[in-house]
This record gives sequence, structure tokens and C-alpha cells, in this order.
Amino acid sequence: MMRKLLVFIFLAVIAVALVATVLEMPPIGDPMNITNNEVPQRYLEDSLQETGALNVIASIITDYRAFDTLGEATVLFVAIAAAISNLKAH
Amino acid sequence: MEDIIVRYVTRIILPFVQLYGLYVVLHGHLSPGGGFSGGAIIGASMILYALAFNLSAGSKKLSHDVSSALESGGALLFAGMGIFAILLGTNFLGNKVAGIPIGTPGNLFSSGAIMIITFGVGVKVASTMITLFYSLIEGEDHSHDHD
Amino acid sequence: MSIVNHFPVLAVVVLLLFAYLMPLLMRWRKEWCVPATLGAIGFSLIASLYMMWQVMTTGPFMYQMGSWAPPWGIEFSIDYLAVFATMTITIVGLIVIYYGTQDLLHELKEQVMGWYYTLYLLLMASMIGMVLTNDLFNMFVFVEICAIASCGIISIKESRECIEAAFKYLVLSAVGSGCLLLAIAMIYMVTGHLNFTYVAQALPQVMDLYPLNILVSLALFLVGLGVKAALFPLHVWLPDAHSSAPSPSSAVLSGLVIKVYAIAMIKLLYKVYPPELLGMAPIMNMILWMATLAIIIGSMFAIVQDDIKKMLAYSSIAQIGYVFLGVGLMSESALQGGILHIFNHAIMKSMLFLSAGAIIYATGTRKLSDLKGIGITLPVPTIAFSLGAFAMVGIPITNGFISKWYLALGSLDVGRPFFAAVILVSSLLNGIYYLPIVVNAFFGEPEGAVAEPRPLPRQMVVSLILLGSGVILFGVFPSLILGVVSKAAQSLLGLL
Amino acid sequence: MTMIDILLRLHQNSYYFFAIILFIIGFHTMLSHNNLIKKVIGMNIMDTSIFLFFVAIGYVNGGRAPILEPGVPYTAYVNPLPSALILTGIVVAVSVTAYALSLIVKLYKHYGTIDAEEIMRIRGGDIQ
Repeated sequence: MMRKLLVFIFLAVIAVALVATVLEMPPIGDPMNITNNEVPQRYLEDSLQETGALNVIASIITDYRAFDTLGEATVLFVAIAAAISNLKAH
Repeated sequence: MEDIIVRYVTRIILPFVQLYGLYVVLHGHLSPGGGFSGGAIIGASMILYALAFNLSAGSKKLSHDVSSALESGGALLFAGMGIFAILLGTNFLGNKVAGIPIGTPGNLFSSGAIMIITFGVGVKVASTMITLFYSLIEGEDHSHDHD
Repeated sequence: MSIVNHFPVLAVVVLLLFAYLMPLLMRWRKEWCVPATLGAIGFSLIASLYMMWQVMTTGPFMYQMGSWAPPWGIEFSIDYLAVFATMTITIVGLIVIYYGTQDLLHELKEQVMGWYYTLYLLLMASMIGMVLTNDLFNMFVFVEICAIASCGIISIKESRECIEAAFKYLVLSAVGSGCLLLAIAMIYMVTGHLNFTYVAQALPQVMDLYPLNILVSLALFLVGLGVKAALFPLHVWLPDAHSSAPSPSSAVLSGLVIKVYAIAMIKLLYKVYPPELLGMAPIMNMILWMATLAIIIGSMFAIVQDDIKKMLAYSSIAQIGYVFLGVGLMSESALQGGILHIFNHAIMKSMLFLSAGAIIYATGTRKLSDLKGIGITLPVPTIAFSLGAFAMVGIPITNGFISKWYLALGSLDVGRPFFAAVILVSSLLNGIYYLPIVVNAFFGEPEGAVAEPRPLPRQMVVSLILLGSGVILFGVFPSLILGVVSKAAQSLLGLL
Repeated sequence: MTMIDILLRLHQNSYYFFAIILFIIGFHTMLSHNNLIKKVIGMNIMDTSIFLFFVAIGYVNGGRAPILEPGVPYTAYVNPLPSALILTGIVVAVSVTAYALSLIVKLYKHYGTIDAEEIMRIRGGDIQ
């Protein structure tokens, strides 16, 4: 019972803090938001000439930010290495 | 599982599922999808086969050696494209700047390294799904897999 | 263009390539696994030494992936802190795995040996990537690789304690990763960038518009990286995980992995967040108090342990407190002390864990009370352990003294002698739990398994001697490493 | 800010708001359940909520999916960067889940239960 109360208080504190943050965030979908700066603009306008891919997301994950995707393939690899070594070891 | 309907339906839809997965991988640079989604579809089709028939039939189609080699191969292809760009004289993972021909946008064979990388990732994801499925389901029973 | 221009990325990618090759090697060329691992880490060591030379002579530089300019692509930033950390990681990592080639033979089953090397290489690659990267999301990816790989080298051992410890570690670090990703989302939302340099430029402009967002993101970073670095109230996973793992894993986890997250935190606090923000909220004071509690409480827990590796694990909690103490004091000498302690503690703690591993290997006992007289029958590991113990206490001519000295100087510089007192008290506490072991080991009557230990293989002895001479070398000639450390501290504080 | 303002603001940013709610639900599942599988499910809910949050950042009113068509003039597209990042995030979450499940398989084999408290009890028993 005590533990439930503690968990509840802890989560309530986090929830209040995060919801207060939501109140302050820029509105969703506004084209004037700061995230719509030169970065996605170049991705959308120039990726066709610069990478030759129609799918802009593909051009981001395998060209502009391909190193992230190498890391992502490595995450899969490390998960499988960890899982197999764990299952075989016992 | 000895269910005739499941087996029959699986046998019919399996080629289409795999073909669709291959389509999604190869058209990663043209349409929604890419290596991850396509690889997941192919991997799911193999898992479906193993579930509908039985596990040993599934591992006969794709042995542990082969799936392990494919897994390393997919990742090596990706990293190899990066090293290849270095050999061509640019920074790691360069594409057009390294002089890899990007072709006509919209064609199947276009966009240079993107297509090869997508293919490598697709192979990697498919074999990872299969390997994870088998190692989880076999648990301790891997006496035939000692190498 | 010659190959040396690409050393920043090759230091990571060569490790990854060999890790990908390892499953193939272990199927068809089993005997190549060990040389391949040593060779790959050796290559990274050469690359990081070359980068260090380059940075010290010509200054920091950037490496752009795929030749895409920063806000669009990912870049590596090779600065003083990064080369310092890369060098620490590769040197200690190479020595630990050289030791491990023998030690693992008796701790692991034969069919998982190859997977251990795979996981180890991936762990090294992710740590180097994490300290070199200059991109928030790329850092997240490396954090994840590091988290899974470090759980993997715990759960690979054949015992149920290991699996339970690894699961606890995995779940807690998954919560930490969630916090990290949420923090990155909030930063991206208000700045529109992921690159450290660009975020640092954009943050002062938007600080008045979205103060809460930025503060919450900082708090989330602190929680996310704090869980992984075992900062005091978030350390609950560490004692089990570090004490049950195989000895080389314990050494690399305690010596390197928790420090790497501290380095990521240093980069965020000093390079990304504007100093005005840190003045606005008592974040630095919070870090200081957490560090103080970590130092005191970690040492207190260590005193009551009877298991040698558990004691070392609790002492790691105290030692990570020193690093964060240096981070929180915000003075040049304290930051130097904190950064230097990363290196010194990496050497000391990996040596302590490896000598504990050697003692366990030779005698089969983990109990401190059984180790009477072991100094006579097993001189090399016991002398190494004693050296490490002296360094932990901070006795002069060992390297531990130097970093504690700088930390104390730093706390006096900013007019907070309380923290110098904390360092003094914790040295006393360290003395309470380390020195009786040393005294016992040399002036006791050996009995049981301790009297007739198994002979140690050459690899173990060589690694212990290397690390032990490092402790003395950097204690007597601290200027060897202080050059890059003071440059790193100055550039972080904007004095360079 | 009055209550109405707050509600309007939450309505405007409803994706963020519900992502936070999901985050709390996931966290609660992790903290309050002893069943290890449920903990992993809670972890997944948490991760998914963050993905929703991140992808919502990239939305632009009236924007289309960023698949270009050669020859067609530039129209409004959504911001492709968050989507591309989250693709990576999803794979990371899947990997962690797979590894966590493999650990649970082994835990069940060794302890005969997947209840966290039961495991703690068994461990406490055999150490002392």
C-alpha cells in the first residue's frame, strides 16, 4: 500500500512537470515552427539532385544520416549477439 | 500444428508475401518502405512458414550457418560501402560526392549507394528476425547447432 | 587523401567490421578470434594515439560523415576531451581483453567465447563513438549499443545471478534511454537542430521563450545518463551487475563504461547548455550533492562487504562521485581533477578487478576473510591489488593522489572547502576498507586453497604488471597526461 | 493562465499531451507490476509514447508524406527528419525487447517464475 502511494506520488510529480512543459511547447503543425528551418528544407528540395532518391526519408536514413543507420544495424547485431550468447550459455 | 487449412493457406500466400517484401526492399528509395520494413516482411514470412509447418522444416530451408552468414554479410555490405567511399577519396559513407553514379531519379537502379545499403539492411533485418525467432523458441535445445 | 585523415571514423568502424566478422570466424576459423579482437583494438589504439598527436599539434578538428556539412549530416568532433577519452578507452580495453583471453576460458562455456569477443568489440566501438560524436541522436544510438552490449557481457556467464543482474540493468537503462530520447525530442523541438554546435548556438536565443522545455530536457538528460553512470540515487543496478559478471567484464564496466556516460554528460553540460541556464537552476548544486552522497554512502556500503568484487563495485559508486564532483564545481582545477580521475580510476579499478579475478582464478575464493597470507603465495596479483588500494586511498606517488589533489584544489578555488573535507573523509573511509585487506594479505598465515594456488598464465601477469606500472608512472610523472587534460578543461570552460 | 487557456493549449497540442499520458502509463506499468513480461510491455508503451511525441514534432499542417514525384512542383511536405530518426528508434526498441525476452526465458528456466518479488525471495534465500 505504501509502495503504491509512493509510486502514485512519484508519477504525479513527473506528470505535472511534463504537462506543464506541454503547455509551453510550440503548437503542432505550425509551418512557422523553428523545426521547419533550413535542415528539412534542404532535405526536401535538394535530395533529388543530391542523392537521386524519391523517398526523402530513405535519402536521409541511408545518405545524409547514414551513420545513424549503421549504428541501428549494429544495435540489431548486438541484440542478437547478446540474446544468442545468453541462450547458449546456460 | 497439424492444421490443413493453415498449411494450405500458408503455402498459397507465402510466395506473394516474400515477393512483396523483396519489392519493398528494392523500391526503398522510390516508395514508402525500405530496408527495415521490407526485411521485416521477409523475416515474418519465414516465421510464418516455421509456425505453420514445423520448426525443423523451417530450419531446413534456412540453416543457422546461412542465416548467420547473411546477417554478418548484410552489415558488412553496409560498412563496406562506407569504406568503399573512403577508397574513392571522400569521407566515410559518401554517395554522390564519392562519384558513385546516382542514375536517373525514379528508375529502379538509381541513387547509387542508397539502394545497395537498403538491400544490405533488408538482408540483415530479415535474417536477424529469423535468428532471433529460432534462438528464442529453441531455448536450450540447440544440441544440433553446436559448431 | 591518405588513410590517416579517416582515423576518427576508422577507429569506430574497424571495430564494427571485426565484430560483424566474428560470427563467421567462430564458425569456420575459431583460432583467429583472439588475434582479430586484439588486432582491431590495437588498430583503434594506434588511431587514437595518432589523433591525440594531431590534436595536440594542430588543434581540434571535425570529421563529416559522407562529406555532408553539419546541420544536415553527422559529424565527429575530435577535440581534447574526445582524444583523451578515446585513448583511455583503447588502452584499458586492450589490456583488459588481453587478460581476458586467459581468464574467460574458465569463466565461460566454450561455445560462447566468440560471442564474448563480438560483444566486447561492439562495446568498445560504441564507447569510442559516444565520446567522438557531435550529434545528439547519434549519441543516443551509441548509448543504446553500449547499454545492450554491456548487459550482454554480464549475462553471458553461466549463473542465475548474472541473468538477474543483467535484466535489472537492462530495464533500468531502457528507462534511462527513454528519458534520453524524450530529452532529445524536446531539444529538437525548440532549436530545430541535433548537432551540438548548432544546438549550443540556438539555445541562448530560445531560452526565454521555452525555459521549462529546456530545463526539463536537462533534467531528463541528467536522469537518463545518471542511471547509466550510476550516479548516487540511481545506482541500484550496479553492485549486482558489476560483481556477478566475469572479471574482464567487471573491469571494463567499472573502469570504462560508467565513465563514458559521465563524459557524455560533461559534453552536454559544458558544450551544449548555455552557462546562463546552469546559473538559472541549481543543477550544478544538485550534481554536487548527489556526488557527495555517492562518495560517502558508496564508501560506507563498501566497508561492510565480504565479497571482494562486491566491495569493488560499491567503491565504483563512490569513485564516479569524484568525477561528478569535478564536473559540478565548475572551476578549472576541479574539472581537470574530474577528467583526470576518469583516466586514473579506469586504470586503478580495472587493475583491482583484474587482480581480484586473478585471485579468484587461482584460489577459487571470493571472500575477503579467506585471503589471509595470499601475498606470499600469489605475489603479483596481491601487489597489484595493494597498489590499486593505495591509489584508491590517494597515497602520494600513486596516480589517485594526483586527481584527488586537483579536486581538492578546485574546491578551495571556488571557496567551498566543504568538498575538500568530503574528499579527505572519503580517503579515510577508503583506507578503512582497503588497508586491512592489504595488511591481512601480507601478514597472515595462508591456509586452504590460498596456500596452494593455481599458477597464473602469462597473459594475466603481464596485464597486471602493465596496469600497475601505469599507476606508478602517472603518479610520478602526471605531466604525461596533464597536458591534454588541462587543455580539455580549458576548452570546456571556454578559456582556450 | 486560466483553465480555459490551459485546456485550449492542451487541445492544440493534444498529440504531445497524450504522448505524455502514455509515457506515464508505461512508467506506471513498469513500476507497479511484478510480472517481468508486463515490465517489458510497460517499457514498450513508454518507448512508443516517445516515438509518437517525436513524430508529432515533424507534422506540418496540410503536409504530405515526403515521397517526391519528379516533375511535380514542390508542395507542402511534413518534416522528414523526425520520421527518419524514429525509424532508428523503433529498431532500437525492438532490439531491447528481444534481448529482454531472451533474458526472461532464461530467468524462468533458472527460477521457475517470472515474478520479480518471487525471484528476489529465492535469491535472498540461497545467499544467506
